[in-house]
Amino acid sequence: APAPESGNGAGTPAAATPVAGGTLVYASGDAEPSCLDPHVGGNYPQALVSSQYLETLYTKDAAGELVPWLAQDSTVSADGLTRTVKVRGDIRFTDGTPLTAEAVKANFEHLLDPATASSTGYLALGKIKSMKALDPTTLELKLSTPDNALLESFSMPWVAIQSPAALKRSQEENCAAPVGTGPFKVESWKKQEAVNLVRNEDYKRPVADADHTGPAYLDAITWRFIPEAATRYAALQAGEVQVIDNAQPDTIAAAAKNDTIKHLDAPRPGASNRIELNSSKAPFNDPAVREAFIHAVNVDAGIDSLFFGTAPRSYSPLSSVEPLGFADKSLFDFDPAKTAKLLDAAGWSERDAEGYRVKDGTRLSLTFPVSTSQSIPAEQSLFEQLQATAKESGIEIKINLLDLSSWYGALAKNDYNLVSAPYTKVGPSVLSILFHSDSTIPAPSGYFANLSQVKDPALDKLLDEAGTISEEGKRKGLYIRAQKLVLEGHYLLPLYDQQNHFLYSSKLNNVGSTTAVASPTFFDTWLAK
Amino acid sequence: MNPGTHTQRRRTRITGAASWVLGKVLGGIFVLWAVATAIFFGIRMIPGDPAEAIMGGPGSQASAEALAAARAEYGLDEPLAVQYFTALRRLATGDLGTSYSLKNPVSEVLGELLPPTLTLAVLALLVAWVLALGLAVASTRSGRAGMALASGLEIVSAAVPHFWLASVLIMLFATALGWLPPVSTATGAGLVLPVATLALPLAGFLGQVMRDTLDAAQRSGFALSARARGESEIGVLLRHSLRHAALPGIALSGWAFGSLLSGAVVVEAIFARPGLGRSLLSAVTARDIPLVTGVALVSAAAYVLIMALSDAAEKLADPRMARA
Amino acid sequence: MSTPNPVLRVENLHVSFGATEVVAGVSFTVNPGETLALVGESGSGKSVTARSLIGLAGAGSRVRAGALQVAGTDARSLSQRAWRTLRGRTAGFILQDALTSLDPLRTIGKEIDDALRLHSSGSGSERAARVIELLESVGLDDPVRRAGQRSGELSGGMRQRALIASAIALDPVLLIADEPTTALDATIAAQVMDLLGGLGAAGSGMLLISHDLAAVATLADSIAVMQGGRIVESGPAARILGDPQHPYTRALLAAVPAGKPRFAPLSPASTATSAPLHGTPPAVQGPSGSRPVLRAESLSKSFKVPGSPDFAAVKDVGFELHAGRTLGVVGESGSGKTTTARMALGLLAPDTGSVELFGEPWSQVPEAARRTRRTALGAIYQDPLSSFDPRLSAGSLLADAVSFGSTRNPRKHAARISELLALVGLKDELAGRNPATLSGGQRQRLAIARALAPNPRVLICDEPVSALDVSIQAQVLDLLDDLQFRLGLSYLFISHDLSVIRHMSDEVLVMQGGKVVESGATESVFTAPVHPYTRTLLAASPGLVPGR
Amino acid sequence: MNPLIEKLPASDPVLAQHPAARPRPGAPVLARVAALAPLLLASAVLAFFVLAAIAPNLLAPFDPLAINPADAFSPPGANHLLGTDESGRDIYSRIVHGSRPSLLIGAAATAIGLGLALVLGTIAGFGGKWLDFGVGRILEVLFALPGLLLALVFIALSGPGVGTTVIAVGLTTAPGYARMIRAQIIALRTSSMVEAATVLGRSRARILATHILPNALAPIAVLGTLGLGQAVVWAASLSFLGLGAPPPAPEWGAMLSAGRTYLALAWWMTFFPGLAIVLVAAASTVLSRSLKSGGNR
Ligand SMILES: Nc1ncnc2c1ncn2[C@@H]1O[C@H](COP(=O)(O)OP(=O)(O)OP(=O)(O)O)[C@@H](O)[C@H]1O
Ligand SMILES: Nc1ncnc2c1ncn2[C@@H]1O[C@H](COP(=O)(O)OP(=O)(O)OP(=O)(O)O)[C@@H](O)[C@H]1O
Ligand SMILES: [Mg+2]
Ligand SMILES: [Mg+2]
Ligand code: NI
Repeated sequence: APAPESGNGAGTPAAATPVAGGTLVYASGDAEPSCLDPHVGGNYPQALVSSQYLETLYTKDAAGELVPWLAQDSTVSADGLTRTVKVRGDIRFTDGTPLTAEAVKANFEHLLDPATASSTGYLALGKIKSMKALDPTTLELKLSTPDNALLESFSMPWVAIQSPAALKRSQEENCAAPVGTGPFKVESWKKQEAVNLVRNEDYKRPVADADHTGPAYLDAITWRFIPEAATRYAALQAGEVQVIDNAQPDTIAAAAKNDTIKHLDAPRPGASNRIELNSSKAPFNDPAVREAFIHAVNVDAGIDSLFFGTAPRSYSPLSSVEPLGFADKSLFDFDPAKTAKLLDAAGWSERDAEGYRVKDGTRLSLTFPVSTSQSIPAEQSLFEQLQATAKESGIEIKINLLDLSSWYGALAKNDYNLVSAPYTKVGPSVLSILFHSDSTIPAPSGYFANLSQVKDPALDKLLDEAGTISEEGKRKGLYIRAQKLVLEGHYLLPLYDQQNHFLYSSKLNNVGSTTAVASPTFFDTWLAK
Repeated sequence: MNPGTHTQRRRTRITGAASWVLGKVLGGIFVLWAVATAIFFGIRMIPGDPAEAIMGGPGSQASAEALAAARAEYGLDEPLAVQYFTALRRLATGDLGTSYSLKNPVSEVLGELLPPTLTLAVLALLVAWVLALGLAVASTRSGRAGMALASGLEIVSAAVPHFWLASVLIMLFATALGWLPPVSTATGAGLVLPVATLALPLAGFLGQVMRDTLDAAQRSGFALSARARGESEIGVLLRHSLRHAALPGIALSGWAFGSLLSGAVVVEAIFARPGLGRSLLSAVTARDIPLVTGVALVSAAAYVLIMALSDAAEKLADPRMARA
Repeated sequence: MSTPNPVLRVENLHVSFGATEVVAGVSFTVNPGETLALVGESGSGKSVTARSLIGLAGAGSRVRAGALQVAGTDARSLSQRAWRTLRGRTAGFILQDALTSLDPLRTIGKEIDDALRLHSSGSGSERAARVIELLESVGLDDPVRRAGQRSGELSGGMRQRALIASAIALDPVLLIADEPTTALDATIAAQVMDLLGGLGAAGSGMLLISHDLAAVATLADSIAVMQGGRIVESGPAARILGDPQHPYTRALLAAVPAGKPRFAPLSPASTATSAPLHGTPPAVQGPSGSRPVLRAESLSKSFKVPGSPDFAAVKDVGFELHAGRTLGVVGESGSGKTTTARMALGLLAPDTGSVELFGEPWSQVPEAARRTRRTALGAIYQDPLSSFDPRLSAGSLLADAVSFGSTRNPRKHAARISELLALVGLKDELAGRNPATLSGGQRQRLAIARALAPNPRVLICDEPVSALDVSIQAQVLDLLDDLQFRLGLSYLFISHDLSVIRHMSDEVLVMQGGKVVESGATESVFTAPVHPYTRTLLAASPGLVPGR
Repeated sequence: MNPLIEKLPASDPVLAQHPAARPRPGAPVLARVAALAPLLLASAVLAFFVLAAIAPNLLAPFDPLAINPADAFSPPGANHLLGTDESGRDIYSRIVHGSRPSLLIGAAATAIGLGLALVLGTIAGFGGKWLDFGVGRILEVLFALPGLLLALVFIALSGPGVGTTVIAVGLTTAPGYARMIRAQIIALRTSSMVEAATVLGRSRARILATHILPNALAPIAVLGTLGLGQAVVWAASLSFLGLGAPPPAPEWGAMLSAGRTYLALAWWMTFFPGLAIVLVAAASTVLSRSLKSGGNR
């Protein structure tokens, strides 16, 4: 859903008439993807760039409603096991290949092929058992179990539809220049410098809620990678780039006072940004200690000082843009007295020389591996503040700053008590990924998504049912019950929505439309001369 | 002396040069082999499955079959010794393999990344030279206070960490004054800040050495002789002292180049400049063995080459060395 | 002294560095065609005086003068530019140290050309021709090739010639030569002196600086003797040499070893040691009949030179040194003297041949076997300072030597140390000093004391006095004489200075190009040389007999 | 322009009356003090930081770890001399408390580098032709590997942390030291001092122990002082890349790294820790240079 906007960007009707032309320079703070095809792997940086040249079967409109896009329509059988998708017949990929049911089938097969090494897309389509093109525009999917999140899955960039002819190329070639149906196409990719996108002149169909039809206004987009936040912001101020992502809270606050820079806040769907408490081992195998921890840390003070009002506190496992999200503020107040009571009761009553609580000779110490590439500095500072407030309650937190490989390594070895890991998926079904006991079973690489390691049969049952039920009202009830369960079990400490802030030059007009995963699109955007 | 001896002398000089080149080449090959070996075994000791790096990096949920397939494809299922010799055989034929994370041939990746880093390093070296010599000359001609000031400047700039300098320069020249772009471009104004970041600390180092030598040369017997001959101060400087001051600079340049490559890691990251340094950082993080090996080999080769060049330049500039 | 147009007139010259005055009221005059020699011991202010004459006294100097006239102009009011014209054109200057006075990075042709270029407007090719002409006139062979060589490729003598060529390039009316021959060996020094003499004859005035009175005697018309920044005596050369008045001048003259017989004292101050010196050699076994203490037989040594065939430094050298005697080794630089000494010391293994010490094999046995016998053999070098561990005081050095390396605490062997110090004429309190703070003569005495510590029978002295000025040299030579007399030592004495060798040795060995070209009893070799090379050497030696 | 030579009366050296000829007692003392000024300044800077490392509580008014979110980002002022950071911690106190880890890392890394170098250099310089050749090759290879790569691989091997940083920095700096120590030892080995000791009948081992190593140590002290500053800079660079001391330890590099995010908002967070690093590095250079010239004298 296009997110609420601050600033006065695309929300207000553009006073001036759009002009065509110009190149938009986008500076991303994310690591450069190793593959521009989001089928391969499947992370958010890929979603950001590929939203410019790939499109999905479904998307979300401004109101947050799921709407067909490359698809025309879709129906599901009464038992929920057969899904029929009708695709549009008037669309061609930028290599000239027409969009057909067969093409979509080829995409799904590509995603499900282990050689592609898709992770996000693969998980989203995991319930498809077989598929068949009934006619040039009709695709029939047979499912192993009913999947009421399938259309939401179809709206994610990681299952975007690419030219089947292009997919037949080697993975190396397809990674370098995927071919889709979007308003732009990949012209070249100079590693470590920029991905160059040019306008798709044959683009006729509008994206959802578009202001105009026909090709995009911009001639081209240069997609750069500038890892240093300060450099990125300086580049925006200097007019070298027009859009930056991963904007730092303090710069967002500074930009608010600056007429020439505007702000787009587009929280990601799926899970909220949270700290998970590893319930599989001591001391968090004791729910009382989990609860004590949650009341020991002062999250609000940290968010206030570090995020400059750009990140409202969350009390829910789900993002604030998820309609089915459930929040309970009362569970998360900062209350050291309560912590003390709980810990004393749980046997952590003694203190050692440094003032930390001890039980049976072991210190109440929590290991917290932090990935330097996944947590922005403000978040790392927040963790340090939590560390400081927890210390006052006699709880030691050991923050280990690790590179991504080592961080995954620590998780795979179950060498953590606290962890913060982002997960983006459209819809509440992300809860199954994060909290279903099936998700504690690691992939061959050792990776698993249920990092709080909740293994609760009641919860599993709720999640299974919510994922297959066809009745919308009941689905909502089930998901809310599931969320209550994990919140009240003190398995997680929600912090705020997954931050997705963009700053852009006021020369840019009509910035604001986003895909279902809140990655911005620039079809309507134009550059004032 | 008779002409026969002349020819003889020339012949020994030529064979001398040939054996020098041969020595350098053999030494270089040895260094490259040792670097490749060290990296090969060193990086395999790092925890983390290379197959996973191939399958999209850490946290990939690649299936067991996919991982096995990747291992087989890259020969990672063979015994280590076999892998090592295969790798060496490939390296010997100039095949650096395919990057795990970029999926491109490493030689291609390096071909793209080497020129910008070289540009940066060479420019920084040149600028450092000019600054160091300029300051040395200015200070020897401006008395005690000037010397002290120059020495202080050199010592401080040699002590400044690259990343700090980069941040300060961006704040000053890009954000506050708006004179220069904060993001590096291949050429032009975008090069100024990164080059300055690398060059200033280096200039401090070079300056300390060069100024000492320049000072010694200015006080030397030959400078006094030249003055006694009626040479002006400028003449003494240009015709005599500067050449002497340049010698230790040349000798240090090989080392300096090595340190510039390390500095490039930081500078390229901050100024978002494509290059070897930046890819080295990400390659180590991603456990991209072929790319790490490639970067290490290229920088080792660059180092060997620069050392040979500075050696040769030293011999050219200083005939005493040529005979040694 | 009162010719109307002197080329140089200096009156009441004062030069100070900071608060110390190093030249204190010096006055003299040089007339055209005349040579004035300025002599005096090291540090007496000769070089500073000379440099002040061309406005280059040095950084931080303060120069004041009652008069300073160079070729008739008052140099005291010259502008920088005018000074530059004066330097090189009016006054040529030959710097003290020929080895460092040419830029090692530039060819000598360029260096000489500079002088021409700076003062005349001749075309490049004219100047090039003049450079060759100049090099030829200073007697360099193959001047075309030499012009393209750098100072590192030239011997000391060649460098000094090149330097002279650049100083005389513009036929200056005044030539200032600061110690033009100190760095050179006798043959070459004589040639350079000849060259300078020729220039004086050509009509320009010359100021010749030296610490060696005898050396300048042949060239100078008049002599001024400097001590402590003042001229203590001056006058026509013949009078100064023949009838010196000032005690300092007398001491300088007495110190010259030339013509003094064996064991005759050279220095009035050298009687610091106890016994008065005898005029006759000690009563020890002569060369025949006794077994030699050190014997070398057909020693050869070559060195590897990268890029060329091996270089034979020593070829088939043999000698015998007998107890209580001195064997002098003389020869030009590079003739293999040091290499021979190092083989005798067992520091370098000979390629062929052998050395015997007290009739037993020495060079062929392993170092471990030599070590216990090393006490019998000591060594003294030209540069004693570099042979001392810089961290040790004089006393510690001696303690280390006395105790065979087991302690460095001078107190443990205080008696023996003061005995040694007394033996070489050093005061006890010097034991606490670091050798770097001692004077050259004191350092050499300390080196001798250390060499004597293990009671050696044989001392190998490699140029022990070459770095010292004449008066100090005289003291050290007297000391060595005295020690030989009292302790019955045998010396292998190396020097390139013929007069020193003649004064010190019983037998001599003349070396050239690694070979012994002549050997025999000192007097017979010096009075009746057989080999042509020996003859040239002798002819080149300044052969001055004071009072002649 | 002043003439090079001042005029005096022709005869009568009226020395005593000439003002400049009398020694001016004040001038040389002043000059000597001026010449010593950098050394004094450098020693004062180092003394401050060493004191800070030994007894930080003497110098620091605040707890370096105490957060106070309400007081975040206050600029330098009366209350907080050098301002506060994003969590309201006092920068000055953090710099003072950071002296210990930073200096320790620098010193330990330098010690490791020098120790390694001394072993390698001694082997090369005194172990004969083949050992020298072998060590020479090893050094060449170490030189050819970019220092940062060496450090990165090492850190990847054993996980980030203070110990790792120390070893990594030590490893990267060792070849430079080793080369210098080797040259030093070779120069000493062929010196006339050693020759004189041989003539006096001393064994090789004894000469190595009593003459060569002790004399090689003085320059090593010079190197070490210089290296301390450089090692602090190196360690800070690793911290900057997120590979240094774990939070919330007030290590200078980590402080800088955290501060640079807020460069536009709170320059003091970056400037002052950087200044501390520069001061230590520059002071150690000055000290090392004067040690060196003192040794030459
Ligand atoms: N630039 C200078 N600064 C300070 N003192 C100097 C300088 N140049 C020379 N002196 C001092 O002036 C004194 C005279 O030196 P000078 O070189 O003239 O002696 P010299 O008679 O030429 O001795 P030598 O025979 O050793 O060449 C010495 O004590 C020397 O230390
Ligand atoms: N270690 C060595 N390697 C190569 N050449 C050497 C070595 N030692 C001496 N030589 C050469 O051997 C020759 C003789 O040297 P040596 O030192 O014995 O001469 P010298 O007669 O003592 O000369 P001087 O009077 O200059 O001291 C010289 O040409 C010298 O360059
Ligand atoms: Mg002199
Ligand atoms: Mg010799
Ligand atoms: Ni010839």
